[in-house]
Amino acid sequence: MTTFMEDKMANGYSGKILKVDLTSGKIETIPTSKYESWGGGHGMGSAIFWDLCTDKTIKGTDPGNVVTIMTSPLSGTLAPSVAGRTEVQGIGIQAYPIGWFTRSNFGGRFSTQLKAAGWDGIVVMGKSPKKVWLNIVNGDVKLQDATDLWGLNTVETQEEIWATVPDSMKESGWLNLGESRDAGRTTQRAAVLTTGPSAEKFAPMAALVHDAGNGAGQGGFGGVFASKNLKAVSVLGTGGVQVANPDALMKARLWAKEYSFAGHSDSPDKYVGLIAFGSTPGQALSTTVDVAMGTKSRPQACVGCIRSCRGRTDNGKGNESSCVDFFWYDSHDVKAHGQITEATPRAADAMQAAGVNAFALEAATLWIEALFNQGIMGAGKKIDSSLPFDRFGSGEFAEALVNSIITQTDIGKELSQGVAQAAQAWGRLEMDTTSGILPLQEWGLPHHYDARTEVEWGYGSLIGERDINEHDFNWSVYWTPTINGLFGVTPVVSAKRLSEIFAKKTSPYNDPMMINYSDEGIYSEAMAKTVAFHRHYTRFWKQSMLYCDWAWADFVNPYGPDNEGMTGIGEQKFLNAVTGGNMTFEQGMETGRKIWNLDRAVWALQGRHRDIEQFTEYSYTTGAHPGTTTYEAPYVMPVFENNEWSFKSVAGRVLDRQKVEDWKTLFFKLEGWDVKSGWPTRETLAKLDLSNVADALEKAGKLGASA
Amino acid sequence: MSETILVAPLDAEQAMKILRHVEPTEALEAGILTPMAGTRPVRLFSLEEAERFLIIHDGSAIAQGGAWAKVNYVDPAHLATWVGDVLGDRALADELATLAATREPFGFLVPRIKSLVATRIEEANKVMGVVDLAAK
Amino acid sequence: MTDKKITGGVTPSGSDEPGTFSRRQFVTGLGGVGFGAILGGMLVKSIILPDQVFAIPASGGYLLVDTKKCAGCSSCMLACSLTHHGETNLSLSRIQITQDSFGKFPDDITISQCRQCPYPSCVAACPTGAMHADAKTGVRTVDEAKCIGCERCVNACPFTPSRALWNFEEKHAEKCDLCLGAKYWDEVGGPDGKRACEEVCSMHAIKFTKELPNQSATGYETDLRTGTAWNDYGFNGAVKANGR
Amino acid sequence: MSSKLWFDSIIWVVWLAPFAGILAAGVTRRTNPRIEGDRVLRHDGAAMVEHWTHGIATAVLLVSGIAMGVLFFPALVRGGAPVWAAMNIHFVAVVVFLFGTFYYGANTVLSLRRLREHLPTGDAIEYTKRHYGLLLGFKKFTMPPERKYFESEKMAFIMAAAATITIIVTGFMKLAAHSLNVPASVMSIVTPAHDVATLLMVAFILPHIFFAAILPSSWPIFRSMFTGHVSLDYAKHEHAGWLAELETAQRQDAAEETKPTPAPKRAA
Repeated sequence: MTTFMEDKMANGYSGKILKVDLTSGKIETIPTSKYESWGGGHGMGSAIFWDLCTDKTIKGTDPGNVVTIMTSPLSGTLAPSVAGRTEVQGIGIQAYPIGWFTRSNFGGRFSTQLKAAGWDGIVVMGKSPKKVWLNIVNGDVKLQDATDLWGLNTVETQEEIWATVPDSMKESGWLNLGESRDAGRTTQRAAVLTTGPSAEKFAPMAALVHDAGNGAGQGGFGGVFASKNLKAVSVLGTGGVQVANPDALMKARLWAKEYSFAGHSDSPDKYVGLIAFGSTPGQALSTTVDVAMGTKSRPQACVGCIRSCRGRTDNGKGNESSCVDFFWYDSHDVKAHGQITEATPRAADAMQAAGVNAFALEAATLWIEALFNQGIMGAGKKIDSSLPFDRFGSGEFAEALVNSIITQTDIGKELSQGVAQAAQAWGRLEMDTTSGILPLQEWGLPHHYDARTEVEWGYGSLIGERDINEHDFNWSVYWTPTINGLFGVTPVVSAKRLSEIFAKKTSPYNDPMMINYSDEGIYSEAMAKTVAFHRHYTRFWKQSMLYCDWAWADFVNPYGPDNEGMTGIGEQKFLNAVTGGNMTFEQGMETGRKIWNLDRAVWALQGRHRDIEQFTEYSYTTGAHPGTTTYEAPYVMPVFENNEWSFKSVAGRVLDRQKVEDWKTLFFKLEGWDVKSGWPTRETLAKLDLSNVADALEKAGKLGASA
Repeated sequence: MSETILVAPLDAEQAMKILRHVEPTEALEAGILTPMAGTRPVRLFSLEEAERFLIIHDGSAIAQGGAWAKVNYVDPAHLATWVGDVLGDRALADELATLAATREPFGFLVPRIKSLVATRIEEANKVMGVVDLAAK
Repeated sequence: MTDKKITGGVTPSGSDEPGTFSRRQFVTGLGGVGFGAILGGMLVKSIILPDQVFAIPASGGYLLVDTKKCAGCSSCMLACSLTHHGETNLSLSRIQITQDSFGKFPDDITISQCRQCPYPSCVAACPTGAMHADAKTGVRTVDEAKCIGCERCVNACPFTPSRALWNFEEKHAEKCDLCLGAKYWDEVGGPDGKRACEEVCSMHAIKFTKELPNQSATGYETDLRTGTAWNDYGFNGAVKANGR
Repeated sequence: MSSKLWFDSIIWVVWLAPFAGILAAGVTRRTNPRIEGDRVLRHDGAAMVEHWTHGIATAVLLVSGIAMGVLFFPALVRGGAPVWAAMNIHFVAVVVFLFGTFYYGANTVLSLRRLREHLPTGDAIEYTKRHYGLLLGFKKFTMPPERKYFESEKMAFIMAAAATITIIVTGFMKLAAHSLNVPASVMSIVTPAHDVATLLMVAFILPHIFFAAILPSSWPIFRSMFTGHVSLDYAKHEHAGWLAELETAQRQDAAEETKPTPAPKRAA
């Protein structure tokens, strides 16, 4: 079907995927070309998982689980905000009640080093008889004893591994990787992906951490690694990525630069901040909100990024942490101290070092605070805890809480098994998710953006398997209008214009009604198209080609002509420059549909059925208004009412159970799935060249009935 | 600080109630909005805390903050209700409700809410001061 | 053929063969004269002639970097190898960014760019003139065909990591040529053209100048923030603090 | 090992070597092969000097050269000191190699008969096939009488000579590039040519060592490269043609006859 390159695998790809069977210690190579039609990243990961994970109904901690760590043809290239990201997949252990086959993805420089070492990805299978770490130096792959690393935190582990570089390798400031002068040289440190201390003990909460602030959090892959007796993967390479058309790539990159803060950071008049999605460079939180601390910092970027969304500070605290890494605790800090103090970066560092999933931790922290306020948790209370609740909001408390989880002491005994699991253990799951003080929106996973107001986020997570954590729509349909609304600023892009831009950039659907978040719009077929577009777009362009979520999709961009971003033009421009192929945006979307269908098939085998695709109770009963934990202040979104577009706050809305069901039917129809079960049909799968998948579903009695 | 005299004068009991530190269950829900983080709910336990929490943001600075912009938000109507029901200060509650009813952008209301609340706190403190002297 | 008359035993060969006499004389003469000439030449060279003095023109330009502005994305490295070698390879980049993600700003990042030294040790160290100053631009660069791979230049560079590097794929030394030899990029490079690293830098942390900058222990350290909007973004990277 | 590159610091020694070789040849007096009772003098001192200087130097050049990395083969040593060591070893070998080679060359010029001994005859191809066939034991028949050098050896000689000449010419070019500004275009041909000749030389020296030293049947001749002598029996058996020449020559000596031997004619 799609052509990724003229000359098969010649450019962009290293050509081989590393397959490590931990049970036997056998190290093999899979030719990347075998999975060419999937493009890379998530697509290849899903296809490899499908082939190698024989029983897909097992638990994530079962040795049979297959974990893929994939790069893309754009990894390690100059394509903007792509090069540093790595996609991790496998059966997860965080979702509740079923640990779906899921994904997580992290930035930094791991994928760049992996490509440099000559690998397009790593497949980890089985379970090692003893504790090991995987050491990859170019073509040289070794499983090394990890007994001494096992109890170390993520910082110590990385420093230990870096320290294993012998002085004999050093030459004029370069490392010569081998006995020959031609073995390759580098000035770089190995990129290490590691778990926290004894991660198997807090498995569902355990993340994979790389450098100071990159983590694959959702899914509990740190726990999956540990269950395989794998502590870390280290990779160092001296090779390059062959580029089909270097001049085109260079020119495309300079073109993209003009679409970002990067191209204008020296001209204040051109700086637009809010309006451009992800255009703001990174700052240590302390510098943005606590000048009193006087912390100086720099924006810091993953390899090849034009956004630089993180920061590093002059006290080294909170380095590279951003988003939830910081914000899981800052509000508690503010409450306790009236402003952000060192407690916030300290909390971020404690979480990163422990390798605990910040997303789950944030929800847990809000919840236990509520339980404490209600007198249910604390010293001598129903849920007894000796954590220093009197110091809630302090660095000490944050560290004590994180520590209780990684040592399974105090309330950490239950929390270490997951938030929903802890609620179950304390007999509060029903109660607290209904009241909303424990906002687990779907699959026992924390509420992020609100399904009741911003449905594309909720629907995507529900029909999918995790909190989508995809901000491309969110930025333009929620944040920009909301912040503008709060300060009476006339938006640069009107609601009408916004609908036009989205219509133009959401091929193949191109429906202006796709961003109609009115009470009718959220249940409309247009919204089904929105979710389908989003699922297909992200599955291919963001999770397979690995375009970063904090930069892509680029719908609205004040630096672009008529405020239009790069999406629809940029994605394939970079891919084709690298591979020499002739992909169109639509071919990418179609491949995304194929990948999305394969994932859906795996979930069907795992027990997915439309009947269990339900948001948690509060989404249908409690509006997001002051007084609920999921309180989102004015939620201003584009709506099309009485034949005109406007921005309007839809906060406080609850979902109508029946209308959600009807919407699901519309969506399944659009996807060509069985509306009764939500399972893919043979027709749909066959069209996508997935007849073998249809056979497997049929065999398991999970094949959707054709309409 | 504005010298506006509010509708109803205060007696010591009311003043004490206005200045009190409420129970966790009675806390005022607020939130911190940051595009990079979503909205983090915040519980405020006294009128003073609420006044301190409300920051007079400069819209352009917020816009420049972009992903890192940080808005401390308290729903004006919700604040009015809370002041009335929890603190029992009907007078202040009505004033706040009137402001909220204008449905002007939050950013425009904050300065007025802040000074209103600050004034009320100041008055309450005065009253308490007087009472203290009398007690001696 | 002359030496038909082969005789056993020790032959004072030649002596009894008129034909070979002149030949032997010629051979002996040639050897002797050549031997003498070279020895003599050496003597003259070492005694009479003074040591050769290096007269290297100044480079037509220099790269300035501001490590406080650098975001560590390494795009300059990728662009350097892309435009020079057609592949994105950190190991073949002539500018090197090294960083410690756990480090403290500003020491967490180092930019190692070639300084186009006024007195280039790399050029002086090259035994074949492969490492030379370009005749037109004065840019210190490598004539790859002439490189014998002794790596004297790599070793001679006074900075760490060495700015002259060993291209282990093509087997020759290479260094920053200000993009004179960026053959995979349809742009004119060099002092009067464009430099890939400078063009691609998202943070404007690399700048080109034709004025010889002041040397410092860490390179041509420059403040590329002051006078720009930089501090208004809240990094406080340069002078004043500014969050709001 | 010092970080000084001798190719750089004492490059003149290399230029000196060939003339030293020529000069040495000029003052050398040779001894011709002859039968001495039950043994036969095969190589005189000069021959052994020629052979061993050239041979050992070649071996060292190949090892040190390849260690630095040839064509697409990665280097065997690390950068810095190890490479400089390899280069200086290469330097010493170059000097010895040039001395030996030019010493041989000059000696050959002095008596072309010695060159002719090395040049193949019409039988070369056929003899060579048979010769190696026999050695490797897949051909069975008796070789016709061979003279001083097997036809097979003569073939190898041509190849070695070609490789040697290429290596010397390109080597001198590389050397010249240290002092003169040789155009890069020229060097971009010279260097690969030097490398190709290297591989050619490997292709010659490995079989040569195998057939001339490792194979038991060649041990007597191998020994003669140190002692100068072979046994009469061996000569009879392996080099009947050559022995015949010597006998004739010596008989002529004794008898003062002047009948020309048939051998040179054939070779001419």
